[in-house]
Amino acid sequence: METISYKVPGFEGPLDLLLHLVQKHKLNIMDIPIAELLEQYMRTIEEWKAINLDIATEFLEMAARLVHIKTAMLLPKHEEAEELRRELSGELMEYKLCQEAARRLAAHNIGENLFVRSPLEIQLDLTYRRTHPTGSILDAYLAAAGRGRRKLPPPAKAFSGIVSRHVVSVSSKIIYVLRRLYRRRDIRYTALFEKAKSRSELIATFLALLELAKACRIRVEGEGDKQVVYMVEGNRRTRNR
Amino acid sequence: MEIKEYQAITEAILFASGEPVEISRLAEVLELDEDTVERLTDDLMNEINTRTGGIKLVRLDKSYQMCTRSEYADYVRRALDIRRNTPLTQAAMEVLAIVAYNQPVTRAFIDQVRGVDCAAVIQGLIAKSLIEEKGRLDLPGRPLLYGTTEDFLRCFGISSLSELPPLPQKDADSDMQETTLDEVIEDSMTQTKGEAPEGTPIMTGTE
Amino acid sequence: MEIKEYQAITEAILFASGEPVEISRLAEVLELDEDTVERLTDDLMNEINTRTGGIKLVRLDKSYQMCTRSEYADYVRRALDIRRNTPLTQAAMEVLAIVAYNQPVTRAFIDQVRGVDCAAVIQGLIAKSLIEEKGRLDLPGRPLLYGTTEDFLRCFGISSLSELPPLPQKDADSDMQETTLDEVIEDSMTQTKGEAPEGTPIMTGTE
Repeated sequence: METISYKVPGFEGPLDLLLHLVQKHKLNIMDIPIAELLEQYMRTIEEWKAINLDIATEFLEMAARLVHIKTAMLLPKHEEAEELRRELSGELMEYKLCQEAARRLAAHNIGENLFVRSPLEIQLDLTYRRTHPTGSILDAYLAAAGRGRRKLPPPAKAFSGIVSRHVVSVSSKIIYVLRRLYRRRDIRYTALFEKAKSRSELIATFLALLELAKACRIRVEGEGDKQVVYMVEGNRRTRNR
Repeated sequence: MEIKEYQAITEAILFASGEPVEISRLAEVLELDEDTVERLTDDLMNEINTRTGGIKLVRLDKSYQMCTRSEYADYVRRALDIRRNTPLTQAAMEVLAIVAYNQPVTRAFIDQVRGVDCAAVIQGLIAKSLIEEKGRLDLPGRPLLYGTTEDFLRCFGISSLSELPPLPQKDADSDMQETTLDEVIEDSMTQTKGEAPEGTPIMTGTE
Repeated sequence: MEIKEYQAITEAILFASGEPVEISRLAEVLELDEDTVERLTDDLMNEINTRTGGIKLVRLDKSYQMCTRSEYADYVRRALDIRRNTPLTQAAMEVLAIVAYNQPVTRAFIDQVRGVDCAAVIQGLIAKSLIEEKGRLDLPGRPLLYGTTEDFLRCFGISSLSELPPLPQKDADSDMQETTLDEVIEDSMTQTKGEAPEGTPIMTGTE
């Protein structure tokens, strides 16, 4: 993710853009008109595309999220949509407060104008003289390496785009799909959705499948109800090395 | 020993160390109790800071540090050929504010508030010694916690976190209404509690 | 500008520099001629050196330098010494543990396990003589390898690395809560391929 430049001129991220739009169009942050905000948001994204700016994944992810909320609001009973909308309001207010805090803090920044000295060079034997219980080294190792179970960090940040924030349940669905596939090498497409208890679980499962397919870890074949999901063998090794 | 002499030793130590020196360390060297050290160093600070000179003492949490007076910054820069640092970016200020007002915080928390990946900004602030690791959170994945440093206090002209500029509380015209940052954050914490912490290692669901 | 102010600027410059500063340099920055600078700095030196304090100015040929008074050298040394022997931070302990259990390791590997840049911590541990360089890896960039020292063994009360506390064994199923996506994948791959799970939890990150 670090390699992608997400900094579109003037905006720190999708929340910054949303706040800008909310203020510019005098929308009520506590009661966001999603349809209108989505329209303004997409218009901005389109403008950026028109001048060939790289649109970072965060911005697209937010667009998807707004679309999701808008769609959910079309349902006759849309408690879930209300919840998502409130969540977005909360995030925007929080970020607004963060910006205000940053502004107030910046006004106090005098660090540039104070000079300190580096410590006097005294010839000293710097060898560490304290002793520690033998077990403390193991404790530290477990803290760092996560009970000895964490191996190398996830490869290539392949999933970072979907691990963040609201769609986080997608990551659990990725695991869910993979686990089922590890038990059997193939599985009926629809079977993956049978246990889902909510819309968002369905969506998350679907997004998980898309991500896995994109990462070439699974392959989906067949049509209609007969679609089958296959595990792709051996791919991880080549991707990872 | 006379008070004046203890103060002279303290001055020598603060000058030689360069870095902030904890009251406890001064107490150990001077073989005095910490309260006494605090009192005599506060007096010394008062004396140094009221005379016309180029140096001042600052109090940073449980430490003291000697530094130049800000009004002479341009001369010092010129004499030592110090280039002005690039000022902190908006992104860096935002991350710093999140850390300052909510510490200790995880990277996932910072990412969530800003809605973007902040790993590089965090690294930059650590390199500038404005924030530092403060242990790990006792949660799956044991995420690292970050907090501000003594250098942060110095750079923002305060001697403890309680002196941070207050945040908007009841600003009539803002949409914040009566929410403080803490409340907002508390809310968002409870809201997201059910879900896996975002960010680094992908957690398995609890199926 | 008043003489007092020129002197204050001089004091600030000498403080921040630490090293000798030439009269010509001061003259340039203060925009005064050298004779004047010399006169007012001599006055400043006289003032500083006659009051009871921990700092003095010395004249070295065509330069001035600020330093501590020699009569307090022992106190200064003790204060700096205490600083050097403050207990290891959590971050230092973790880096040390990663090196101890996986040596020889590259810095990249340590950074990866901890998820943050550990360069400064590694330097600190080398200065404390707890870890040391152990050659280079035969890879592009020839990265340095680190391992623990004999001081490390003494510090933790063991006589060889074989006495390091053993790491807990992987247990087969109870670990699902804390596993990363990668581990799930890796685990199930090894299972399906009928390979035995490796014993070492961390492989050197140098493949």
